[in-house]
Amino acid sequence: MKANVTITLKKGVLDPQGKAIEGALHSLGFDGVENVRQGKLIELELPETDREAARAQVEAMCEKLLANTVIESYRIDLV
Amino acid sequence: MKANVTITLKKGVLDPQGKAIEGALHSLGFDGVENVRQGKLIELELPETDREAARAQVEAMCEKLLANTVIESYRIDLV
Amino acid sequence: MSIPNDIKITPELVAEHGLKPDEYERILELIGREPTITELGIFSAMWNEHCSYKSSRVWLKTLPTEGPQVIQGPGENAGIVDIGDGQCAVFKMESHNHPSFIEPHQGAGTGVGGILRDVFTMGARPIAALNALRFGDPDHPKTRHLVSGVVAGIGGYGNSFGVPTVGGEVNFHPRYNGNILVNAMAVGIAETDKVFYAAASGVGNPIVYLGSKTGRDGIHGASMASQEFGEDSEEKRPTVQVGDPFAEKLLLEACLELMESDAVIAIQDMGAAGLTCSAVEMGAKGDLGVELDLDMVPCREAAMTAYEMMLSESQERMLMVLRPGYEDHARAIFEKWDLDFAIVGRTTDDLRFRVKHGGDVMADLPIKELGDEAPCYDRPWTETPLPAELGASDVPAPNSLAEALVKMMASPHLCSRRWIWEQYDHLILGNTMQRPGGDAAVVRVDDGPKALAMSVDVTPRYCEAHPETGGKQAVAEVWRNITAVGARPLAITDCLNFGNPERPEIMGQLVGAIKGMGEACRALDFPVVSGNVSLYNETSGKAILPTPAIGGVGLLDDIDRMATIAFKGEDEAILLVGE
Amino acid sequence: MKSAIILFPGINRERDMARALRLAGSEEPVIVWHKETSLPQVDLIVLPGGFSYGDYLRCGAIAARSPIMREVVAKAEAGTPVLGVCNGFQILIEAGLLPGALMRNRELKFICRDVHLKVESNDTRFTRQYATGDVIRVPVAHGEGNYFADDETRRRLDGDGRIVFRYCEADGSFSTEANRNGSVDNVAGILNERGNVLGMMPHPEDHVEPHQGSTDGVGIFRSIVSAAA
Ligand SMILES: Nc1ncnc2c1ncn2[C@@H]1O[C@H](COP(=O)(O)OP(=O)(O)O)[C@@H](O)[C@H]1O
Repeated sequence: MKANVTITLKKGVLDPQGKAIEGALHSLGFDGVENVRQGKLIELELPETDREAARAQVEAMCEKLLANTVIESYRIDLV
Repeated sequence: MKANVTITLKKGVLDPQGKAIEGALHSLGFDGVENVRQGKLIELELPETDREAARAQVEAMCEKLLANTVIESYRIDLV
Repeated sequence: MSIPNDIKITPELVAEHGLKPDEYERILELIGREPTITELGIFSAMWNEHCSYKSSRVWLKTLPTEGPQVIQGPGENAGIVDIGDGQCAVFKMESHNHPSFIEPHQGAGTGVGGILRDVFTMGARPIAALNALRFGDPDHPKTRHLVSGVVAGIGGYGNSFGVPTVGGEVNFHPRYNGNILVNAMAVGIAETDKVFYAAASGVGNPIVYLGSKTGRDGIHGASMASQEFGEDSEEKRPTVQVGDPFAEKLLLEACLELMESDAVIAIQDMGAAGLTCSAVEMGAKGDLGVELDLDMVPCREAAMTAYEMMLSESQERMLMVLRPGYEDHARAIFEKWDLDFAIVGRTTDDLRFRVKHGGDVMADLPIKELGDEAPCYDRPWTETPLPAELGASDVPAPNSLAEALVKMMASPHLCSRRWIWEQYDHLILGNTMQRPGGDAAVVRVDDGPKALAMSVDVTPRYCEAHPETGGKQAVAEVWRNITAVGARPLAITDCLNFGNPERPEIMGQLVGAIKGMGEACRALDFPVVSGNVSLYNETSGKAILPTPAIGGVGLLDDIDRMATIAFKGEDEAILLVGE
Repeated sequence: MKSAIILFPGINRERDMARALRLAGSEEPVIVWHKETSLPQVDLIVLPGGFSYGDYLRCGAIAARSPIMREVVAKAEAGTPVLGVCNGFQILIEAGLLPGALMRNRELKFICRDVHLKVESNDTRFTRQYATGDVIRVPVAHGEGNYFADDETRRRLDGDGRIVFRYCEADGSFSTEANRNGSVDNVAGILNERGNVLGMMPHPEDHVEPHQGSTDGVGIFRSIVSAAA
């Protein structure tokens, strides 16, 4: 089974990359763009075929490694 | 309107980050995980309300700045 | 075993592999039959300009390469000079121009990776990196993107690998608009009695593959050739090489750890045309044949063909000939560093380069001839005439010297490069005794008191005006920069960047520059110990400025006697030395 | 004094660190490989700088989950002094030994240059050879040293006197310009609650000899050695 994990900075955490991208977009003429935030996408494959079990496993990966839950939150999509 | 842009490395392009994350997951005991790839997620907001026009704008942003189309491909989701 | 020959070698396919009809005739004559597609790929890799130096070889031979300090001149991964106390300096410069234009960050990064490998392949620990960069007009729409990408790429690779990037140079000129130059130099230190070379020895010895896995990175040749291999050709399209400095750092540590023992007979890094060039070179230099079993090659992607594996330019890989009996010892070290390790072949006594895959022989070629019989051209050239002398009175004096000075200091050619070198970790290892911004960088050797001085220089507009004088001047400038910090110049490496050598006036620039360099090197006892040639740097028929970048290394016996650029006190006399 | 330097793959400033420790009077540090699960008895554990695991995923994230880190955490909790510099600081944060997070530098670029640090407190085992308020010059070399912590954590750090170093101008004044990576409150180095774990982004180990341009960094190592005596 495949899983996509999206990891984004929590609200309130300053996102220097997002801010820089927003600035660059403005200077390219995309004036109205705002609230640009950058996150991560991690795609992976699991041997597990049971959806519930797979989700639990990916959740454990997020908690243990993939996300820094001090500043990031994550979402898991099984595909 | 909000847009989510996911940017991933093209197939066949080496993904050192994905490789390192896969190794780390293995050593944490998630043995079966494979094909780990890391990509980027960029969330942004546009004043544009017309979906077609919004998509075209975000596409232009991707081509001009957000994605490195030599090695990356991108997908746009309007939300 | 049969040699399956199921792809018809057409003139188009030959041309797409960059081989001229008469070069193909030579191949047919050499092997007495039509080559397989894999063999064609191997020839194209071995006989291209980059590997064979076919346009420059006759002239490179005229450069002085010897001296009491020279331990190894051109012909190995890097040059080696003696620095006393049983130690030597190992260094080389190389270009990564085209990849850096296509993808500046990765292109420049992998350029740094390649030159670092050249140095640590020989058993040396890299202690410094430098680079010579040329970009187009500062106002050209692509320049900003290229500059920031190249600088981030060089820093990204060197910083992570852990070598201080201590020097370099940057120029801007419209003639580089469509063809930037990224030349990277690396300097390492080794113990003189523990230097490793490429020549294999001994029959039946294991050939070992080390480092990262092989993917379809930067496969040469031709879209057409790869299309023939499968239905989903879209996905097999040659891709840009992505560097992994982390893997390279592991490779460095693993190689140096293994070299502590007697395990290594020969070693060669996989640079351009990876497996092909490295295996052929190890065999040919050692007068041995090589047999590779591609089924054993660690691959990153499924269903790679022999053609693809032989031409892949995946980074961070090495080939080694091991002393028999040391396999387990070597494997343990590479596994400790989480690197791939595979025995992929062995040396033979039949002087053939044989490549097997899936039970078939995909290539069976005479190994010596692959290198020795490569074409070598004495291309026609025309001398660049000396430009007319410009009288001082023909140049109008500036209205205000102060204004002129401010204008010069603010110009992209002369302004501070701090923005660039602050993105390079120039202090790591704690031995940077002279940071970027002075004449030559100075890097201490271990805990001292010895130190090496190094500098890269060339002034392309001088070379354009008169290549011979420009070549001379570049060598002299390096020499001056090294002496200015109080060091004794030892030897140089070079990177000769020119346009299309098939045009006599361009060939004339190359010839002129080499003549000038040679003359200066002889006059200064400053031999050439390594280098690289990059030709065909043109866009739409317009060549870059002739750019023979020179990288020099000198020795400072005692760091306490180093000279620095800053004035040290008030009321001291200022002397102007020279003509 | 006995010290151990933990070596994760991709770490590259361990030699600089070992030299600084030697110069300050430590015995030759023991190098401990990340796959080990136990540590010798030492007076100091050092996590040096570099790019452990290539800085992939998040700086320090993968190294913080190595087998040896369980032992480092246990020793730290038992009171052994731990110093983390640059990537070592990032690892300590990822391992939960220090609060907050280190993000990309404000200008998104790697910065290698000398900076000035204000010694905010000499009442620590890492800074006792300085005077409170001293300004020292040491280099930084990092791409992700932009310290972030939520308001409450910041208040606590500040209130407890656990912000040991702040980026400042040569005269000791604070400015945005002196705070090149964009850290909150100019934070350059912090201490854990117990006072035995210090994490800092700048590299004192690269300013310990006159030839390196300054010896301002040596005080940290001398402090540690004298505290262990
Ligand atoms: N311009 C030059 N001057 C002197 N030696 C050169 C020059 N160009 C190449 N060489 C030498 O020729 C040999 C082959 O170069 P090259 O193919 O670039 O090495 P590699 O196989 O490491 O890429 C090297 O030893 C190099 O030092």
